[in-house]
Amino acid sequence: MRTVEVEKVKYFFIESLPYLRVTLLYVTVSLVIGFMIGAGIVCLRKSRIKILAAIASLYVTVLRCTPSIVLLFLVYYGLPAMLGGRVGDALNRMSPVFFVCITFSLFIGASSSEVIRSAYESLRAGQREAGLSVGMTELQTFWFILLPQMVKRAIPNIGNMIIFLMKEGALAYTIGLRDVLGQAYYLSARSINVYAVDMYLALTLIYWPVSLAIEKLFHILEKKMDPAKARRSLRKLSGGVA
Amino acid sequence: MNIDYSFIVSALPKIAAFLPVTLKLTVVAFAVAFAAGLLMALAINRRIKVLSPLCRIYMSLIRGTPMLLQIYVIYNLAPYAAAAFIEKAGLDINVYDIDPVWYAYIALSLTASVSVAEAVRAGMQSVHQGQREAGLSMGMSESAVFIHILFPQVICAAMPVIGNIVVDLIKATSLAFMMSVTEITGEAKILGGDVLRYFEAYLCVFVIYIVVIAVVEKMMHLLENRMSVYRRGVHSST
Amino acid sequence: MKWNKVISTVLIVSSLTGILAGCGTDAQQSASSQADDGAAVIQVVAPPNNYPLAYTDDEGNRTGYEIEVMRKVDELLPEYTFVFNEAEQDAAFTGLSTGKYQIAITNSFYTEERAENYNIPENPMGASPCGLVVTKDRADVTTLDQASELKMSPAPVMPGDGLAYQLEQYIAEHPDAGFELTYSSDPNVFVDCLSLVAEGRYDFAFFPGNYYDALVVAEDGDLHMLNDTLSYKRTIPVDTYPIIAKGEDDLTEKVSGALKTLKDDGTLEELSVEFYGFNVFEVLE
Amino acid sequence: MLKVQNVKKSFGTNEVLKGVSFEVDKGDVVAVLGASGSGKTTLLRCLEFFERADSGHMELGDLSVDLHVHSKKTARQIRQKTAFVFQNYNLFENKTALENISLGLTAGHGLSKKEAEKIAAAALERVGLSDRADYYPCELSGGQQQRIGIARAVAVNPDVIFFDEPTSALDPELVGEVLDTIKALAKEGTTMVIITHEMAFARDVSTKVIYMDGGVIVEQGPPDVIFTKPREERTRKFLARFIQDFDYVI
Repeated sequence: MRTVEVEKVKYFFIESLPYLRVTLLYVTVSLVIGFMIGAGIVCLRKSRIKILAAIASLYVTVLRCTPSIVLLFLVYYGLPAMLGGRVGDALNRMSPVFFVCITFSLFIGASSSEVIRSAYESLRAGQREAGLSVGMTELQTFWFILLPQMVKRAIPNIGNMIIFLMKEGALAYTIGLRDVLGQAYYLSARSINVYAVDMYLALTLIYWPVSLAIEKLFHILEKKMDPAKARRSLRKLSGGVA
Repeated sequence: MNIDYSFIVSALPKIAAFLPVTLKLTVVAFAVAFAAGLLMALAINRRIKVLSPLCRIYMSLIRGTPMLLQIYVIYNLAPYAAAAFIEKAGLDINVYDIDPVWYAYIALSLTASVSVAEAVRAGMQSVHQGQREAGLSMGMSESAVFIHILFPQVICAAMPVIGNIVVDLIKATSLAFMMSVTEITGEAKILGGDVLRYFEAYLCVFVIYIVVIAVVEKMMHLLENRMSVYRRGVHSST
Repeated sequence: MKWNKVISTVLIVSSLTGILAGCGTDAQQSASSQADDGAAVIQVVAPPNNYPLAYTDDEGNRTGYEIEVMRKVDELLPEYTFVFNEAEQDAAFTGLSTGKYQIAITNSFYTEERAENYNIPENPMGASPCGLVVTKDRADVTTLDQASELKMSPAPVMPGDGLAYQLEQYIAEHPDAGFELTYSSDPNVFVDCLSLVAEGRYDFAFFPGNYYDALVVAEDGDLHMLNDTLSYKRTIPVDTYPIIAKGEDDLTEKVSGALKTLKDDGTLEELSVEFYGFNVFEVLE
Repeated sequence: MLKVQNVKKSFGTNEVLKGVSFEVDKGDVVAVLGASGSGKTTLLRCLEFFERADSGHMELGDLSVDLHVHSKKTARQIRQKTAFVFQNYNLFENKTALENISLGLTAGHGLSKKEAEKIAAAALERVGLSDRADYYPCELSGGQQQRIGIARAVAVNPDVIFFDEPTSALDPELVGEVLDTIKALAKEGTTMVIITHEMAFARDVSTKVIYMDGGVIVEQGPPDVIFTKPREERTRKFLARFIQDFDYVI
């Protein structure tokens, strides 16, 4: 087995890094759209109309079982074929990033609906009544009291989702999309994978710091979102007495 | 998109024949991951001097690197290192006789062990500190308190997340094929490759996943109900 | 409660794919839209990197034996304009059956089942030159029969590619074959099998001749250090064909005719020497 | 029976206990009174080693322990000789009422399962909850849970039982049943140290009263002295509300 060549590692690092833009693009787009879908599903599941609730919960179960490659193919190849005709051809000319975003948005839609539901359920029942009792409307209560608390509880999961999405990049490579992972594989495959070790090392140098940064960012976000808890833990250190 | 249904019908049983391999991979990898995850969670919570920072670094490394890299290190690099070491040590064990399934167990358990550790730590947060003090005040040792009181409550709190970990593990076993361990996705790729019907082959895997995951979720649900009986009580109304 | 969810899921999924199938078929014919100069645009797909058959050179333009052959075919057929796409093998063939692509060039060989699922032209576009790689101390082993008698273990192969096919054919024809096949989808397996054989992890590997020369024999080859431990014996190459979407019959006819012309006027031989370093067809006879 | 000398404890800069000493003889029922923040709970938690005191010494029967420097083993030995009843009951949520009591005996004191269950059943009988043996804490009212907490403490037959405001987390109508249980224990001669706000209970049942304020014991003595003519001004002010019921003023 060859030893690692620093020159090669540098080469992979520099050549692949610019493609991090593509990864971050589809990660953010998928998260935003995904959470919208997730919120929609949570509302659907709570709706009184039985069929809608059943379809929504079915969507979540099916998505949990779908291997990502199947959904990607269904979206990338199935969608244009299903729409057919002019729209189909237009879709066919679209770049793969568009389809990767749709696929991951559907996935995040399913997992985020679980996160939102558990965050909503963990709120103490009284919060909503309290908001209404002081004369706020349903929307104001949701916006000022319920949403901040839900976001606070959902934050750790969002961090995990981002890291999960970044790692799924290898999937996009199969339909020719070059994100940072795809570009690294492509470069390594060009030299018939002889320098796989160096490529993987370069990828670690890109992925690990980014995921550490995300973990740190969400840690700070969590603290900032919950000043009370932060203050309480501070007070505990300084000797609060029972 | 013309789906070749005849291929699906003929390939499904052949692919399903490899389900035992997938299930074995899932069960063993989960067992290893659960034990490792639990130990890591304890080490970090108890702030054990050397072990706790080590676990934290391990967890951030495993979370921060793609699964394919982890597989490459375990399947390609580890055996070479072992072979070189064995040659130097003069032993004559042939590293390459090891069945690749063992590499798959280790690779699959890495990420799962980190998720278990996180789930257990979240579970520990939800158990009231008073439970531990009550146990100690009865003269019980720390380990007795953990085994009888804390552990059951922590696991019960972590059950929903552990359910997700098992489902993710089932889907992750498809990566074992990169370590030349043929399970359902591997067989699907082989059959698909012969007749160039990859999408239909993946659909078979999808159908099998639906059934398996539905069964697993049902089991996890029953297990969770049995474990959390103390939260609902057995007598109708109090 | 859970059980009816499973059953309804399976129903939903199959009906979903049913719908896809329904409207997919008619879109099949009209897929090749009109290019600006009236010629029909044909989408050709090849894996992002399948050196030396389809890859992007350092200047960043697509080249390789199969790409250049298709460019030559495009020149011979004014009524078509070829556009090249990139996708891995499993994505490529999914795209072929959904009408996104019309031709797939993935160093694929001919089998009856494949011919039922797709259109495969009469004339091949080339041949994938293969050979047996063994350690020097077993250089006497030059054929699969010998390897089978000595119960030598083969390195893992990638499912669905030409190398795997040859071994599968051998095992199909010799049920008492001394070795079994192991598969792996790890892209690194391909080049690793040389080091694996040199290390003794496996007894022999099936490897394309041109790669072997480029990697091991050539002075500046990346695995040149294995040159004195490994020995290579070329075997009969397997014919490779472009795989064309089912129903594109006139396209298949025309491409087959063009390939025949290119074979007769020696263009294929030139490209073979250019990309493989030797004339694949000569060994074929 | 129990001697506590010069217990000091501060959390960061906030000095909570400024050297507290007191003694408890066999059969004594010591009521510890004081406003919240006076350090009463911290004192008890230090004696049970839930907090590590900065300094101080404790003697229980033949065991003597430095409250700051002590090994886990000695801490466990002390805990085996004492028992603790918590403000919010802290019953083991995953165990039934009977198991809550028997677990302390088996895992905590090494008794056999059969013997432990016999004692546990007797303890349940003592607090009048035998019919709730296989109920889980979530199925019991606050009062019932606290009485089982007491049964759990009594079952190990400790030298002394520490009570940390056993009734303040209860609804008013449930306070009575818990106080009656403690009264019954006092009558049987159980040694107890009870932090409480129930002045009437402290006056009627305790054999000694300790008034704490600002981390020190302001005054300690028999209830009939403390509740009628307390020596210290702060004690009188603290008990002022209560003393009026005796309608005579010093």
